Amino acid sequence: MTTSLLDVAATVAGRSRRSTLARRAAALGLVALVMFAIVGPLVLSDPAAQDLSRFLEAPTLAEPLGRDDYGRSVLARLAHATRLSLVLAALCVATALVLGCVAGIASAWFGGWVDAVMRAVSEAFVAIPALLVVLLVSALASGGSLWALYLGLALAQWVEYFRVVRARSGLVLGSPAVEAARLLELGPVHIVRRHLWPDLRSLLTTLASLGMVTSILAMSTLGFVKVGLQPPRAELGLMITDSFAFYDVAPWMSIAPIAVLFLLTICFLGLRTSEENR
Amino acid sequence: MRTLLRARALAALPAIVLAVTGCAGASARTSPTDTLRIVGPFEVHSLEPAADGEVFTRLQVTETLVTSDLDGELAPGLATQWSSSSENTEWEFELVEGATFHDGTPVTPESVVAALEKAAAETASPLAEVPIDQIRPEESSVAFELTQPYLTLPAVLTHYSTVILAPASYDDQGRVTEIIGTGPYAVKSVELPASIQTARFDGWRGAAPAIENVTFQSVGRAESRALMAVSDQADVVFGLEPAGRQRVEATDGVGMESSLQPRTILLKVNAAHPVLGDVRVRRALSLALDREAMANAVLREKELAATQLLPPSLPAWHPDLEPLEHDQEAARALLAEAGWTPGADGALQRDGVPLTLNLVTYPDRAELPALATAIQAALAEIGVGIEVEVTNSSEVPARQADGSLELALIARHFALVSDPLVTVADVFAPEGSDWGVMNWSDPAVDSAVNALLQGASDAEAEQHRATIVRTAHEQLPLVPVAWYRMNAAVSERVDGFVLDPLETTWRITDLQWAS
Amino acid sequence: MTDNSLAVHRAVVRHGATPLADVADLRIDTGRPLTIVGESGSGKSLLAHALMGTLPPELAVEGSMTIGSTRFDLADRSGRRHLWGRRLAMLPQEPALALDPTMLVRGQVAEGAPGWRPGDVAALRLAHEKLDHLGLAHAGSAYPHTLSGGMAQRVAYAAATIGGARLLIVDEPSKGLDPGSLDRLADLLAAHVADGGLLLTITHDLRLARRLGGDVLVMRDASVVEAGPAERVLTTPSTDYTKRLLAAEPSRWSFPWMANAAAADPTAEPLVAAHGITKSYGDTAVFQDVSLEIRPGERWALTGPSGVGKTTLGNALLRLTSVDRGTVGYGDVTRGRLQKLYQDPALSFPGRVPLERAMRDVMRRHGADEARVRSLLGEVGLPLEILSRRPDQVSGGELQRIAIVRAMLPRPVLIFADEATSRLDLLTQETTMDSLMTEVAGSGCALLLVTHDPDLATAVTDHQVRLGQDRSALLEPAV
Amino acid sequence: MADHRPAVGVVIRRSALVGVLARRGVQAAGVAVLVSVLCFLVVRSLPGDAAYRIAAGRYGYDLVDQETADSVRAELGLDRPVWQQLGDWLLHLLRLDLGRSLVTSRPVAEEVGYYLLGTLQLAAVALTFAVVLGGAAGVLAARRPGGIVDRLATAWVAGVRAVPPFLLGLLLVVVFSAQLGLLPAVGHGDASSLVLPALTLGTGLSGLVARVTRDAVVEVRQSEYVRFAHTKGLPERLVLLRHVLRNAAVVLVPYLGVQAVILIEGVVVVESLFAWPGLGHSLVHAVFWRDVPVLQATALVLALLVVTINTVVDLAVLWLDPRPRRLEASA
Repeated sequence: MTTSLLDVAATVAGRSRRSTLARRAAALGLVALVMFAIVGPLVLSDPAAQDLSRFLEAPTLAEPLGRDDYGRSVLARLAHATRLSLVLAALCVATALVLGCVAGIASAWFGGWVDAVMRAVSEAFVAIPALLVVLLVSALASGGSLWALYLGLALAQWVEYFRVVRARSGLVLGSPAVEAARLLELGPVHIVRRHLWPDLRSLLTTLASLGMVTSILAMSTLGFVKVGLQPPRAELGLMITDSFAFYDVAPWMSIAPIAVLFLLTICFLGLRTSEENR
Repeated sequence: MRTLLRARALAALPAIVLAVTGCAGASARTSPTDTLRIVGPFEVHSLEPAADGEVFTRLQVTETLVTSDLDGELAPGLATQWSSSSENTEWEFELVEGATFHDGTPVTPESVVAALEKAAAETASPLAEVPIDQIRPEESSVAFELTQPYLTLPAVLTHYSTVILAPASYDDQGRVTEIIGTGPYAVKSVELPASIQTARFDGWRGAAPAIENVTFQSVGRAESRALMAVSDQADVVFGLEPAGRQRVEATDGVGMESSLQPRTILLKVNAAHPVLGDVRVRRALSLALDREAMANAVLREKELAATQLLPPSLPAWHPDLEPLEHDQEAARALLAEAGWTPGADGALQRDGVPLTLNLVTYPDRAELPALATAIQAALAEIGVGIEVEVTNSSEVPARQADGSLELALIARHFALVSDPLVTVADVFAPEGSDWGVMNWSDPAVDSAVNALLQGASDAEAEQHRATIVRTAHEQLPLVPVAWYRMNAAVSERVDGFVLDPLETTWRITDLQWAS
Repeated sequence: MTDNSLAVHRAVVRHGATPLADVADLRIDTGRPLTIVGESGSGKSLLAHALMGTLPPELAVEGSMTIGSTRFDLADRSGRRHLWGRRLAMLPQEPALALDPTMLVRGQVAEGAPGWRPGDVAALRLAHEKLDHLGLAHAGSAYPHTLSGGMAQRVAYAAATIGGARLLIVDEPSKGLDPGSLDRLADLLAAHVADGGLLLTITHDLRLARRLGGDVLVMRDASVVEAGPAERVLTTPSTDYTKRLLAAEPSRWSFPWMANAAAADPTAEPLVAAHGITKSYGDTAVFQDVSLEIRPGERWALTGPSGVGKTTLGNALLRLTSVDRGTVGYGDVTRGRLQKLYQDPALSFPGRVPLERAMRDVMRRHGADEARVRSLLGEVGLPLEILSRRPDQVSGGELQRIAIVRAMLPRPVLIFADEATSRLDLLTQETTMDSLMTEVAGSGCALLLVTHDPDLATAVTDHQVRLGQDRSALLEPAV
Repeated sequence: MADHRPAVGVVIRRSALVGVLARRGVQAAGVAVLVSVLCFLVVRSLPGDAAYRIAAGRYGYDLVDQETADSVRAELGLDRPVWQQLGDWLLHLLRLDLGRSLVTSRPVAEEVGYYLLGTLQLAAVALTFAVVLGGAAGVLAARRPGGIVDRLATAWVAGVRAVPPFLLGLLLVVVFSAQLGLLPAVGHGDASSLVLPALTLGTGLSGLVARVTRDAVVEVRQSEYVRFAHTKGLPERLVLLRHVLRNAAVVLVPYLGVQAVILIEGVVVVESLFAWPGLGHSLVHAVFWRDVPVLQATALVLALLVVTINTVVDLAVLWLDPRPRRLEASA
């Protein structure tokens, strides 16, 4: 007993020191990207403004990331794309999280037929390919509206949260601690505040940051298969896809969005707590 | 034990990777010496001639009665000659001697009639438009009896939907289950939707072609096609985008071939639209477009900027006209004249209603969404808001039918059959055309088209053609944006490659391996 | 063979600069087993692992040991690997966890045979013989999760000794074992000694130490307090610590609250009345047709071998578990005043919030002020300040006492203590039980104690329900 | 006597098996109906006139006009009431007749079967690659948690997780096809064309597999039964093979199931990039062209594939781990 305790304590200490450092760096990187996404679109030029005479212009001091194949400012487009990715991903995650959380806790709390119905719905959702959901919703809304993308991604994600929250809440609610709280008649508020929430918090932080990554990547991926947004809206995936044709003549067009995408995801991945990095 | 295990695992991994890449490398590197590898953008979804028949004609597997030469003139196909009588209501096509299908059965007038009747029953085929009374097998020819004169029947018979397939090609419900054609190449295998393999048909009536085997592969992404061209994974690659063309030109061992196509990228305008009905607005939109810059940036070729409706490659339809030009001031003035004035934010408005239009286009040709984006930006500069909608191509006829179309950016091919007149007549049909004018007609154009269809003589015909093009030029029911150059990357392993502007066939029989 | 003795020369285990175990010299000879007893944290398990060579790398070891005529440096951990299973074997703690849950028992025993390699038929036969010898022939083709604790212990014994090792180290074998299983294990160990084996046993169970005989080593705070023949050390100890240790055995308890037992009124209205309750999981019955009435102030024990459903029955009486048949009825004053103490107190508190915050919710709900909590904590020997810590920062015994305080706040009429002290060593068990019973006696509430320790049951309660393997319940009313 | 307990064990496992199959069977049936009806209704309410779309898919956009659309409409009976068309489809489904594609007129079963094969081929190779590479890396990393291999593996995991598959595919194409000329960029047919798409899918997955394997192996290695296996005298290699891998697989297999599902859905991107004919390709085209029978069949196949994978996972866990409680977890 003693030995295994020491064992665990030592590794956890070493790990968490490293991971706090990593998390701090990740948070810093994210703040920088968020600032770029907020300030960029305010101060930079119109991302849709073309200057066809200056297509594929190399980076200069005035235009540090160069121009794309329509002579548009890559920097301005990048700022808008980053903002779009962040805002849309945050909305998707928030929606899916709230939906999944409420459903998951309700399912674990009430059990019985509530749980049965919720599980049936979630199992059906799991079996329906997420791609199909996104495709259909975005086809339904036609014209590449942001709403369709948002709805599609949120619908495709909530099950994940539901399943995790339900499983974890089930464990917490079935624990001796909650049994004791019930015997002490401490009421549902106590159970949520002292038991469920402290337990779910770090899990949800991890899930949410992973969800951000998933959403951002999914959006860019949809951009790649030309489902989702319509030109001239700047989106990271579309920018990367469009720039690929010019990877050898205008590498700045590819590198900038790839770097932002990579940084965004890496930072969100870095935000996760050390013990739950799946 | 520990080290043993680790060593084994470490050794195994690269070995697996190497084995996989190694065997793959062998097959990718060595280009097969007897197989011509063609790559194109379009998928083959069906064996039905009316659907995806063009690929088999291009691969010279199937043949039509009449075909066209490089100048777009009619040329003998399965028919050696043709003639008409009684005011073009009776046509007779003399079949070539010694033609056999790939299954070895001879081409008989009966089998030709059977194939043509199937085509005529297919709404999508231009043959369905021909007022056919009956098609009759003669001794060594087929005869058409028409209910009305139809001058351009031979041109219609160049269309790929009218290919002659062997009776064994069809199942009992008349569906094509196998392509058994008459051309110099026979199908070896078809894997819908992406690949076709053919081999030289030894029983062909003509001289045996030099190339033994041909593969066709459909690759949807232009950047992938460009990669295949530069890394020697294909011998002929169609449909490259500007960046890909640039890369091909910079690569040794492969070159670009191109040819101006009788195709125009144009803005189809709803002429009954409350805003667009005003010819001044249409002209203003046209003036706002910097076609040269667009052609330069998007198509990478200034010369493709359209100066009038039809390209110079159709000289008969390319009269001497004042070129369409770019003039933002003139555009603003015209719009002001029509009552559209800039509001506080610079956007044009009339009676408080902003000038915003919906523009539909489709992604089948990569240039279209790109040009739509450029048009959107150009019109934004003079204060016209455009909402671009990249959607399915069928939205154009669908919205034409329900009248909701405003602007559509389309690419119109003017020589689907070898004589552009057939298409022009359709484009300017007074009742409107799905891929032509909408809610626009002009008596002068109508009578000119009719006169041409009746078979007007040379000088008169030239006059009529000029009338049509000039009227369209002034009224702008269709706003030309750019012409179209088709291109192909061709490996230096291949000699004798010629691009047919009508893309009737890829002329594989003319190719040889470079020595 | 030459393995007829084991000698250890000055073995020291350290974490950083802190010594965790420091034993000068010890010797085991054939026919004379050595047993190390002591409370948890005394370093006795570490010593066993140091001899085996299985200490975690963070811990430093010094010293040496001699098996037969071969000397080994304890600091060289891997130097003894080739002895494992052949000359040096260890019977692990918690045998249920020491068996691979995904593998049939037979294979797990067989793989310990000398020179075993996959597909070894002779080893399988040997394993079968070994199991058969232990009365477990049928268990060979079973999965570990179907075995009872005692059976798992014997399977582990078979697997540990099939390799023919003479020296057997046994680490806390009594954890969670009921007396019957413990007896059988003691017989096995004695047989090992009788066959000429060397035996080193680590335990906090003095009964086991007594059964094994030989020499006894008492450890406390990393060092040896007392050593000598078992019959002397365990009957007439010379040090205070050993004396206290012996006195902490429930059979020797003597507390004021023990006299209070008769105070209960046998005619009072029952707090809990169960009639003919039956419970089964799937096809397996847990208990059948049990009837039981608990009146105010009564002290009941639920005893029986592990795994017979004592806890389930207790939970059923508290209506924490539904029953398949029968009824459980409560008197009028019972609502909200039935409390429970858990086997692992750490799991009965919200793990991620300070104790104080969890406690304040209880105080608010049940109208208890800080003074009452302070005095209750004082009664169980804890300062109020301890509440500022989180559950994982408090020792098991302390936390169980905090749980007792928490349970007392709603002024309960019945406390259900579910193996509440079975994870604690003797001294802590004594303190904790004393705290609990002082409160129980002081408030006059009833007690339902689940335990597999009959001595504890006898010491604390005056009514017993003994659950048998045959799913029946035998009521033994007041002594 | 000797066979008493195992007999019980076998009965329990058999009943668990039947339970799994029954539950998954019900799920499959429910999902089939749900997916069919849902697809049908959604496609019917999609904007745009289906007849035009179908005509465009059939004949190419140059030849679509009102007349062809009308003839398509009449031919396919698109003007019938929606419920009638839906009823037709369900009735045919009961007879295992998936109908013909509206666009290509080929039997849907044949067409979707072809795409399914492509997807399965790609997914299987990618999964194998991921398991071999990721599993080996995970086991190596777990030998010394916090060691150099472990840290490299962690970096690798984060790196591949942060790169979307299409980007990875593009990079692989640029390196292996364009620069080195080793592998074909696109295509379908010979083994070499499978390498890049499988590599693209497998690389992303291998990181995750490595992570899960590592965590599972670390946990299992710390377990009492692995320690006991050591002190029994079993050599390290055999402990790994007999105890560690099997128990780690209990954790890994359900995870791989989830990943296989994601993989099959995610294949569309790779299919698009490498011109690989698969279900994603079929799905995108079917939505684009309003090819309802193909769409329904593809969605159905995808959904049933998901159910099948989950069933296989359930059975695999049942086989790997006889403990009854695990079943709940993998549901």
